[in-house]
Amino acid sequence: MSLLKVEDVFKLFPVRPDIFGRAKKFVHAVDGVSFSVEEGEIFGVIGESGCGKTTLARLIVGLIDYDRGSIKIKGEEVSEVKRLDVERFRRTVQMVPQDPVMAFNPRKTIKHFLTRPLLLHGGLGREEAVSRAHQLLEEVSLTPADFFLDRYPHELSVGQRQRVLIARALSLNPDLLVADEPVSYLDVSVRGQIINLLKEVHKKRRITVLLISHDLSVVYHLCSRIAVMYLGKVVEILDARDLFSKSLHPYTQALVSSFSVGFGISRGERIVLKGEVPSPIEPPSGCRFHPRCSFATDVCRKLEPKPLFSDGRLVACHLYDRL
Amino acid sequence: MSAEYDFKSFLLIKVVRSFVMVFIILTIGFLLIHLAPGDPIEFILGGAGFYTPEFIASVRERFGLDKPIHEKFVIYVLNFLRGELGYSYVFGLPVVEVIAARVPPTLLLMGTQLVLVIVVGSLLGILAASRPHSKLDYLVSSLSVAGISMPIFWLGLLLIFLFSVSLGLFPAQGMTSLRVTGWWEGFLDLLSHLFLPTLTLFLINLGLVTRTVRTSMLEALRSEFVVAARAKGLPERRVLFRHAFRNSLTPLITLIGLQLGWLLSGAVIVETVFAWPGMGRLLFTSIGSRDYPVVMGIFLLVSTAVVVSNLITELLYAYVDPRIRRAK
Amino acid sequence: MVREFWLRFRRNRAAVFGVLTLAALSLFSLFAIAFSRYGPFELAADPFKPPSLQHPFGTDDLGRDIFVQSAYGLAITLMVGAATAVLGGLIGIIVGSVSGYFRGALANATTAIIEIFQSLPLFFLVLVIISFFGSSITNTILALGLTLWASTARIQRGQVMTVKNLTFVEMSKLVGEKEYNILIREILPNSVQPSIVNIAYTASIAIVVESGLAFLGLGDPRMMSLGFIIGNARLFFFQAWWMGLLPGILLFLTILSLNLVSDGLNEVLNPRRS
Amino acid sequence: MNDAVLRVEGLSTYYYTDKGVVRAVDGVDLVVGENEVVGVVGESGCGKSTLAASVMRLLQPPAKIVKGSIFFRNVNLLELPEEEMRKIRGKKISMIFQNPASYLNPLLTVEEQMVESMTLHLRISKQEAASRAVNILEKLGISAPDTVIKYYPHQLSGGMKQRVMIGMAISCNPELVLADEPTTALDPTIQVQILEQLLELRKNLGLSMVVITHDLGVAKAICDKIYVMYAGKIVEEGKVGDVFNRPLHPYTYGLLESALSVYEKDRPAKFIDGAPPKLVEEIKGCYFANRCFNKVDRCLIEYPHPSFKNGRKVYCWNPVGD
Repeated sequence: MSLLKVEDVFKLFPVRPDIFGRAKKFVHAVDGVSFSVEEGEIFGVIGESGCGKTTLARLIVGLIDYDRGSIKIKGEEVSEVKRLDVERFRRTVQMVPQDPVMAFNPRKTIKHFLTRPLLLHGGLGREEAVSRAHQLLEEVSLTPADFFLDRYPHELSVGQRQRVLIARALSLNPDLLVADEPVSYLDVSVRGQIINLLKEVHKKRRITVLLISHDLSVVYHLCSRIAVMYLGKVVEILDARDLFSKSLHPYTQALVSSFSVGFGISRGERIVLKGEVPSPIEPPSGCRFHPRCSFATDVCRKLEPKPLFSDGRLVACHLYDRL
Repeated sequence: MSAEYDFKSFLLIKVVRSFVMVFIILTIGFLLIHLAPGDPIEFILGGAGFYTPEFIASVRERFGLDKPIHEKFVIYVLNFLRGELGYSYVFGLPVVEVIAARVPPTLLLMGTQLVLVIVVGSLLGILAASRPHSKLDYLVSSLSVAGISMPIFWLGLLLIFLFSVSLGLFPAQGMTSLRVTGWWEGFLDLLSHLFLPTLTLFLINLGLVTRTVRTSMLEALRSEFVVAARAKGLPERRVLFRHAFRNSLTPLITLIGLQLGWLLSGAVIVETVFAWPGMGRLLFTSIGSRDYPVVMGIFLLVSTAVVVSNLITELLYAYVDPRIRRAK
Repeated sequence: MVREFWLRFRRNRAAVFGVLTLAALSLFSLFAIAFSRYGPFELAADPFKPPSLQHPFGTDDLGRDIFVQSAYGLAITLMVGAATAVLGGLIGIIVGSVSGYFRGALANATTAIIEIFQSLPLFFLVLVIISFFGSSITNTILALGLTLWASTARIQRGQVMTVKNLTFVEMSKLVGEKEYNILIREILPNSVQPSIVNIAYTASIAIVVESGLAFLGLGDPRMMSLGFIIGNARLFFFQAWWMGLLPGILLFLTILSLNLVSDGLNEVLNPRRS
Repeated sequence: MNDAVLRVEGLSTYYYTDKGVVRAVDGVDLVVGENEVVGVVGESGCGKSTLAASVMRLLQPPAKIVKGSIFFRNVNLLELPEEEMRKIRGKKISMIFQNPASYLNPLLTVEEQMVESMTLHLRISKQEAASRAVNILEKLGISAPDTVIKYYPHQLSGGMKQRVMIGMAISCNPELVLADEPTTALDPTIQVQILEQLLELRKNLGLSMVVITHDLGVAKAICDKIYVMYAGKIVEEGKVGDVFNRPLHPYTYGLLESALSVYEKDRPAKFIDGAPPKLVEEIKGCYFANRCFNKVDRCLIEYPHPSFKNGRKVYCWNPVGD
């Protein structure tokens, strides 16, 4: 059963209102996105900056509201649960944020940071909450836990802070964990720790994870399936094992090629895309990728490709079977 | 998402806002007149005892004082738009004429002083910021904070004592001497009268400008495009002026443009100390002689001037910064 | 946190000098008032007596003791500064926080009010109010407090708008923290520092305005004020230099110390500088 | 030795902060030969950017060069008067920065910013400089360069800004270009474009370059020689193929493992335990010893002397694979 089902979701942000505050233009941040995440899987979303992946994460955890479409977690509409039973909603889905520096109130200790959600929900007393926090720190291998409970965030390294953020997200035993770029602030030599921790947590808790990242290697390593986003749309969904060798969409191929530059992991010529990502305020007609695609034809310029399914994967490209 | 406006709307918003501001200031003036103890006719005529009852009645009618309050307000606003602010009780003339005669001396004083302060203050600020923590920087910074902390009237008195009483170099009172012949002598006479009040205002505001420029320059000099400019091998002077100073202009414009009211209040005191025949001195004497129409008139005029200068400031921002001007 | 603040503040020698001077000035004024043999308006000796052991600051045109006058004036000056700072500071922080945190009509209205008050020529408004409603110390403090809050509010508003978008505030929302808790516990403690700096600056502005009014003869006639003493001295400057000089130094020192303390606070508290 | 474009010897740059002296660059040796692209690779805080700023003498207090020499064509830059150094900056040695958005002056047009160094260093007229600028931008793959040149930086996309930065850097035909994280702030598909551009420039102009990066892939793609930096010191140097295929220093080894292991799905990701030392502390022995899997007793006592092997150099008592 799918734990998370995203169907045709739209989120537009108004820009440059006129003097009466009416917006004439919109950033098409998330523009008709659909996918579903099975229970217990780690599902990845990749894309470059401005493709809408972070907005998508914020929509799913309910930090912002979607304009149209439907997001269901365990069969329940997010907008509904959020309105009717916000307590339960918070216990259903939690997030690990991107920036481990700004995610902490600099004036509060780790103890406060970890016990606060437990005190707000779950009806625990102070002492119980502290002992839960203790366990959580041990779960993310921050030991001795007592030492870390009394620290202020700035006394911890970036990697340690990232562990605390994971612990906090797990504190309410959510069914779905959304991790937004969990390792992008970390140096290469310590990234592996957090990657392994996420894997471990996933395995032990059987928790479903939505992993958002611009880093292909991380997504490849951790996920079972991957959605590739470009300018607010999902252009391809594929099995992670196919990412480096069997992707169908020309954008995915270019992304793969540019990411593994130097390491020679991708086969064949390095693909250099022309031009840059167009503005999400006025996305191109037809296929959004056509101005940068070297295969683009007239159809691509005029007609938006319908997402096609084949062998359980999705690709939104007019030409995928001809490439 | 923060609201970004295109430049035309931006302009329009600012102009509309300025009109609203003037309207609000008028309302405040109206409320003050009507809330203050005493008959509002006094605010228009001054002491009512000098006029015949018929005349008072006619003025009452003209200013709609016999009408209900909202009509009074409309008449008041319309009068303002026509430039009718009542009559000065002391001078027996329309307030507008009384004030208009006093505007040029104030403009002369403020203008001279502002030009000097902006030039010298900017240079000192740039100099101090280009050598942070040097002796020069400490000296400039200390003098700035001392200047800002100096009560303006006290400084004026000290300067009078020094230049006028002890050294006998410059006159301490007024704008012109009585017996002067020829335009050249007249000009020199004016300059010598201008010296002390200008110096007083200059010294006070110099600290303000220097500090502002120093702080914003320090920030600009820390920015990465300054590093890039240095990496291009540009001479330090060019880095300072073309790259850093241009980028640190906004706070200076803010200081001058948005603090006009504050700068003018210094002028009131200085004009009083040096008996300079400007608006500030007029305000002071009018308060003393309870010439309410003039007091209110000056308040409205100064407030409107401040609103206009705020508007000009916004336009200057756009002139300095293409990111505002060229927002597509 | 307090300890850390003090350790950093202590390094700014000028600011420490400011704190010490303010303390010394307050003590001076308290003791001088407590032990003075005359009131500020009382005729103590012959007119125009230069400073002596008997009358350290000399006497004025009526024979009043300027030392005693200055002590009273200083007390009033400090009080006006403190009262305005508290009144204006509270209004500023509350209005600024509301206008920065909430969205919609409430935010728009408060923002407009802040803008209006910011572009009113404060000194002139206070002048008009006082000349229409009479000069009393309460009127002065009220007029100052009710107009000097706007800059604080604008700063507070900007800070709140920055801080409320920081990730840690979202993190609180994510675990279901209540709105007022977020505003009071998360945002306020992390946004109020620049406002505190500004409040310290408004205290010195209040003192400048109050002394200016008193100098012009628009102060409270029942209260001695440093500005009033200097205003009075102005008429006799040629024959009795001491009448204005020493009170002027006191006034200058007060404003200077306040500004130095504000600068010190700015260095320690303003996030943009560290 | 004498054909080296740049020769850094025993360079130390310290930051004199309230919390103590930070030894950001600590006795670094580095040589850049004619037409050579040299990579300096390391993680955040290892001192690689300070190294670049030191070569350009662009350091601001509290940073200070305390020791060493920087020979550019056999002239010690550290002994030049500031005025002479200024003539080298932008003309003989130029720099490309990490974040083009903040390194371009927001208030000047692209043209104004490009022209000023050319009129200064090449002594040509403004018109000439402007048309040269258009030419350069065109070569860098900007379409409609005569329009773009009138733009302000905020009107350009990230990739365009970086092209303009590069254009500025090469506008006076420099002999050496220092590129400090030239692709880090850009999206992957744009990174590739910029890398291609740099490779092409190198081919066409015969540039000597120092590329400072934390991205091993970037270093591998464009460098001839690699210096690996850790905690303010160079720990290993060698030809790019050698270093990447057979790293000698345990840190290099761990770094490569960490980066590459993520590309393999079925084994745990590798990482290096612990954190780099704080550079204010006095450290005995090898700076990497506390994180090293290969350490021997000597590592904790004495900082390793360099050992040489087939034209490679490593600072380690017990190199990997010995």
